[in-house]
Amino acid sequence: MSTLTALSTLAAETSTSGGEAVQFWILAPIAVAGGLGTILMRRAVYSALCLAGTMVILALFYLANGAYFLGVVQIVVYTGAVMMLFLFVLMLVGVSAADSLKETIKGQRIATAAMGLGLGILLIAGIGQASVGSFTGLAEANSQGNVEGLASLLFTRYMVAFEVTGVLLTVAAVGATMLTHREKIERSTSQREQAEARVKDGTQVPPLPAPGVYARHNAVDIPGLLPDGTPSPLTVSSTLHERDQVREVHTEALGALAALEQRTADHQGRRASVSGSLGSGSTTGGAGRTDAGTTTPAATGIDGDGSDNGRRDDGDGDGAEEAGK
Amino acid sequence: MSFPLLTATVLAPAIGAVATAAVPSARRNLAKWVALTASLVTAVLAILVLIRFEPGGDRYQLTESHAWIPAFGVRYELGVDGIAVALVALTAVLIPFLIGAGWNDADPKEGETPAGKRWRPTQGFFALILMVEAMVVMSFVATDIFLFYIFFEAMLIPMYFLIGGFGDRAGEHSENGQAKQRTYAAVKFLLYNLAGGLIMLAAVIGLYVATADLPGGSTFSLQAIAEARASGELTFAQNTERFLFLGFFIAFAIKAPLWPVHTWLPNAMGESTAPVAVLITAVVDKVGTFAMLRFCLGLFPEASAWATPVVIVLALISIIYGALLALGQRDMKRLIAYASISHFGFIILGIFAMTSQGQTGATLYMVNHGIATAALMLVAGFLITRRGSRLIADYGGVQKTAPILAGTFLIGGLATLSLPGTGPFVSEFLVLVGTFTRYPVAGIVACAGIVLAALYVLILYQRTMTGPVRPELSRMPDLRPRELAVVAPLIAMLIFLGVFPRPLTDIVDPAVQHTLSDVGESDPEPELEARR
Amino acid sequence: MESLIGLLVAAPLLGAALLLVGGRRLDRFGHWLATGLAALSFALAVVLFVDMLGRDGGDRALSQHLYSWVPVSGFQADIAFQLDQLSMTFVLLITSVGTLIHLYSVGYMEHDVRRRRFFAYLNLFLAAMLILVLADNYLLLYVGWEGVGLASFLLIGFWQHKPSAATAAKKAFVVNRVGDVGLAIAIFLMFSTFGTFAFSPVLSTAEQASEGTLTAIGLMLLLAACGKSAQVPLQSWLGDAMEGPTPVSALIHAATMVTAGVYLVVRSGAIFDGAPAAQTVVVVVGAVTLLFGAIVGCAKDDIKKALAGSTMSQIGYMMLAAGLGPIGYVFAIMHLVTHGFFKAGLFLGAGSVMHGMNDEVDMRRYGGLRKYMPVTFVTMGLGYLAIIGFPYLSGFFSKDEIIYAAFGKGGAEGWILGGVTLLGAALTAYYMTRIMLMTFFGEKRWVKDAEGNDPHPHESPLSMTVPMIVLAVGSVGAGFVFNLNHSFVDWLSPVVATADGNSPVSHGMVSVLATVLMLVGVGAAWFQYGRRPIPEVAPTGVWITRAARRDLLQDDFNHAAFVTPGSYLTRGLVYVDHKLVDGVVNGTAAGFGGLSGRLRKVQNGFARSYAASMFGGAAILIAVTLLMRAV
Amino acid sequence: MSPENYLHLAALLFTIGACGVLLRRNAIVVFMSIELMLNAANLALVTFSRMHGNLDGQIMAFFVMVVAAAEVVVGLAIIVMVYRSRHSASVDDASLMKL
Repeated sequence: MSTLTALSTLAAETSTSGGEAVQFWILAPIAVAGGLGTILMRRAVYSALCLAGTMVILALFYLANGAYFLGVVQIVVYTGAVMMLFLFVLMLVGVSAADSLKETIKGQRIATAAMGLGLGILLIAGIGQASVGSFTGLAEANSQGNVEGLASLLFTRYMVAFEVTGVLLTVAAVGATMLTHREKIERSTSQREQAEARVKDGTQVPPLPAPGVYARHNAVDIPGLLPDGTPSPLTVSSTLHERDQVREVHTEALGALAALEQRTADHQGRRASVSGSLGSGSTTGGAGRTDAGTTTPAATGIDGDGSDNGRRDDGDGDGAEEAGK
Repeated sequence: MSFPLLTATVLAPAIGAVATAAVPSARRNLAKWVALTASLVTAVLAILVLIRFEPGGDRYQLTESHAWIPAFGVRYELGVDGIAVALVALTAVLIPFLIGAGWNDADPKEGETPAGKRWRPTQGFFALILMVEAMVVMSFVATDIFLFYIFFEAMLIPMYFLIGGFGDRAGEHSENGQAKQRTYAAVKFLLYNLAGGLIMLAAVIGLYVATADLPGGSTFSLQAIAEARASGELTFAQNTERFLFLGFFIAFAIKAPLWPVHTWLPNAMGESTAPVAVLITAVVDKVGTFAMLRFCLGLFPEASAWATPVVIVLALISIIYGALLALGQRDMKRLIAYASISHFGFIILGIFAMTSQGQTGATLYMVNHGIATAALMLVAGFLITRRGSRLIADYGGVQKTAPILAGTFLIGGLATLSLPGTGPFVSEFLVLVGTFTRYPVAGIVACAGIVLAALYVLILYQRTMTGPVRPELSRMPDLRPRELAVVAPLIAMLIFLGVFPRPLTDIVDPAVQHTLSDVGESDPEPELEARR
Repeated sequence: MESLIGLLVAAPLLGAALLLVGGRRLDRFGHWLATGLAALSFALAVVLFVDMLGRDGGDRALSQHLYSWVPVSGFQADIAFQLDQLSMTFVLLITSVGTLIHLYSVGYMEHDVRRRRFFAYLNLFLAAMLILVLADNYLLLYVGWEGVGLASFLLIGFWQHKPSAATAAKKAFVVNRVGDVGLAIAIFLMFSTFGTFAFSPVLSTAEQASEGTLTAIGLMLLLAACGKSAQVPLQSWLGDAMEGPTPVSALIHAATMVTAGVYLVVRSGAIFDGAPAAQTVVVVVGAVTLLFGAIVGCAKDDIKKALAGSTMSQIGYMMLAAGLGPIGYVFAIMHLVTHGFFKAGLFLGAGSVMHGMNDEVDMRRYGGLRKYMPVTFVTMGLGYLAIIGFPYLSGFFSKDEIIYAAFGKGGAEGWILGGVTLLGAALTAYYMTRIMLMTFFGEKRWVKDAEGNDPHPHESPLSMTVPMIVLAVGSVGAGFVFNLNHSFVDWLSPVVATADGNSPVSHGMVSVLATVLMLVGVGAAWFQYGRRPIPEVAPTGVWITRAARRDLLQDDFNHAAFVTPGSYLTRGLVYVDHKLVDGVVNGTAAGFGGLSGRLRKVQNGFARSYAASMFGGAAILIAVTLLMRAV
Repeated sequence: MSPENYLHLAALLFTIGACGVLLRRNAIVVFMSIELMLNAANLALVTFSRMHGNLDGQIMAFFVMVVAAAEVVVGLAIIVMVYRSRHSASVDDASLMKL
């Protein structure tokens, strides 16, 4: 509150003090940087944050200029409500992808540059041309308090405009609702129907196989292995796929596993069983096991977990079978 | 309040057009009769106008005047002077013949099935012709410039449909190509005339502004402006007057048409049916030359004098150029179109010679050219309908199989080349005499047009009518009674006007004297008189 | 009496109208109707003539004002006739020869299905020709002038199915039109000089006008006369005009219409008298044509074309005489009348020969016809003697007078002109003798016609021979009658200026010289065509013969000078009109189309682009606002 | 301290916002740029208010805020709708507005 009063005394003065200049020269570059950040950041979220920063600084400027009410409203409405709304929509629309800043319209960059330079120069020239003079100061106008002063204007001279803006806001609210509202025009399908539709389409009916969480690695980003040892992409969340965050199953690990199995088998002195147990998740063995009789020790998931670490024998590995497809 | 005869003359064809259009689609013939009746009623009214008009009386007679758009000083003002009377009579008398000549032109073609109950080409054709008539008559009788302008422009609408919608039967085997040509011609017609009209609109508005100093405020009334100018209440700055003159003149030159803005005419006349072609050149284009006489000279005398040398040169170019191009044509109708361009050159030459002979001759020329071209073009149309081709090379020896057709064609042609004894001779001679007394060189150059006219008419006649009979034409029927009934009166009129043009000159001459006094010109004195 | 003048014109005009409009109903008796009306016209002319003779020389002229034709301020054209001695001469010639030829045509055109039309056209011609010579002002004269041109066009092209006839008709009309323009310009000049173009005011005040003006008028009148009278340089149409039926050639292209030019010059004498330069040109044109026609006449094998050359040459005589001024006017007219008789007779004879020879016109295929066609031979022979100037026949009188007048011009000019006219006399004798020898003497050189019919030469029917006989009588006697007591000179002198020349050669001397030269010409022809057989195919001949067969290259010249450039010009202009004049407009349209095609790419649909232009616009607005403030 | 400084800042921000509108394809960022422009205008208004010593400028700025809020609501709703139907928030994808 003390800063506020300090600022208000600043604004009340007709001739501005050096303090305000200091404040201005510190804050203004930040505001400009924020503005530039808004339009240059590849990620919209960063843009939004930059904009919010600029707005806060602008709020400070408002305060410095004696517009206390506006300064507060700026923070509350803009930085608070409007920017939040922006962020909500951003999340709704998809926050992940960064925009490409590559220009696709021919000549747009040049036009923008020319326009920006031209408009900027012209505006500044215009300001230079105008006889701006110096501040009169708001001491008189704010003598009854800024909010009171505004209110008395708002409810007298600008009454009609105020009412109309009220109507406008209402209309905007109703309009936004209307726009985003989606009318339900069909009966919603029951669970049973959904299941039937899935069976009909041949999509995965039971839950997807789990990733290799419990197999070897304690992580969701490792695909589970099929009985023959190949990793199954189905076992990892598609989000990870999209982000390219799926970890490879190292071939050494697989090789080590195979060697371990081999040693166990040798040790027990029995031939590798031909009966490769099917992964419990898999419905049928699609491809026939043409290599029956060959020595392929299939490591089965001992834990009875639906997902098994199928192990691929290097010698006869053509019958790769995908479980659950 | 006397009977508004002029309004009636305008309304008769307009009502006829509506009535014709309203005839149900199955009763084609009824529509034709309705149209013919309406046009005959108009003709009777126009002849009444002619009778009621007193040659020695006021300049504008049978006047009507009502406020129309008071805010802009626009009035519904009608009135005729001698020149207008002659042209109204020409228009009203020609239209029944055109309807008669085009009796079957807009019938559905054989094998064509109606596209619906509302499909009424015949009704449309005749209604459009009547609409054009109403608008043309209105342009002739309107003495309010704005009123004139509206009808001058509105005329384009029915004309556009007449050209674009109803082609002649030539070259039906390539219907697509022909339809394309026709659309081209119609659009060209429209664009040229619209361009001129817009320039004129600017000038009309300019005139409105320029007359703002008048005590009664701005006005479009021709009489009021003329009176104000005469009394010195209204003077235009030199440049203002010249620009306004140009605005009006360019529009009229396009309509007339004057070289080099003539190229729409051959296309329009070539592609449309013969009656419509006649309508264009004999009636609608006359509005252009008429308006030059009435508006350009009447409103802007000094600018007219200023522009005269250029206009005379352009007119001479039109005369020679049109005639030479007529010689080079292979298509009969285009040939006649170029011949018309040549003739319009004569008319404009006569107008801008600023002598009483020249202007009287020009007015007579408008009437005579209308009739002569009508006769020639309608017979050519009959011929084309029989053979289905417009190319001159497709004909030969018609004289043997259809002597009456050939004879009427020859008379039409002879009238076109201004043979003495036919109306055009009188007018052409007057134009040339009038031009010669003021501009001897121009008069002599224009005489080349006489020789060239003989060439193109006779070459056309020789190639189509004489020589051995072409086998395709050996069974060609001669003129039918309906066709003869159309052509014979036209020929009679031509000869009558050639032998006894007094009824016309008596009416026109006083009006021309008024125009000349507007311009402040008087006839050059003969050399001997001047020396005395 | 005056009212008869109008009837004179009206009778044949009525005939033409009736026959043209009346249709087939009149086929049976139409030709007699036409002939009767022509005869009526002649009868009226005779009545008027007798009436005229009953009055003094000074007030013989009659005039009839019918109505005011084109009354415009400052311009007065009337339908009014004037019948003075000059007109009377012509009226008598036209109606008499005209009636005879109507009669002749009844026989000649007997088998033509379109005979009714033929007679309609003949009547039309008579009417127009009468208007021409009766008009009391130049404009009405112009009407007749073009009217006879029309009739000539219709009659030359009467056999329209023949392309050559149609072409010849067109050519005649167009070449005549060139001459007509001359007349028109002359009228313009008169109007702008005198304020009128009626004969009496113009001619009576002619001397008040400047010589330059009069020369211009005179030259323009001469141009008109050249066109109508087939004088160099507008003579090319006459030879081709022989495509028309022979009676037409006799009436129009020998006796009457082609002499209208002479009438015009004589009638406008007062103008020429004031313009010596123009007179000189007239004389030169006459002299050149005289020789030109004679040379062409010597070379042609087509009997009608040979006669056409002769016509041209004889009119050259008249024109020359007319150009001499008062010393020659009367003799021009006198020669005109006598020529009208004997040339019409000659043409009718030629027609009769053709009639008997399956319409063959090539004289190399005639020969020995005198036995088969005695009447034709005799009448044509008399005409022949008249034209070559056999002493005391009509040609002798009129031609000698012209030669004498030519000498009378005086000085070197007189000698040159006298020499030319004498040379012409010799040439006339030569070519006429050639025609007679080739046609009536020698052995038969007949060939079958196109359908393979042998010619059966026979004498023509009475309706054809009677006119020939009458004309032969005229050829023989007219000159004698005219010369009796200077009757013709006295007759015309009140209306046509006369004067005596100062000839260095006496009158008798001229006659002797002319007769001698005539005999030389006859002899030369006899040596060439009489003594030895005539080859059926024309020998190649020397260059001048070859050129003369081609009308002295006149057509070639016209072709190279006018027709070919003209057609190139026309074709070029068609191209220019299409590509340039139209091209500018179409190009503008295409330009706008292309431009909008480009501009519409600006509408690329990207909102950002639109926003850019919006901001650009805002920037411009700001700039303008600032500028406005700055100013 | 002169008002010009504030005004220059406002002009700069406004221009930056305008460039953002032209450069960015993401409709939401475009929207933010527009907000930036509005704020720049507001700053100018507030400065004017102080310059002239009355509160009307502030009132204007206040209205601008209200309208901006309404605009944001509707605009974002539209963006959501568009995204729903086209699965894209790029302004360039909606480029059917051409000949």
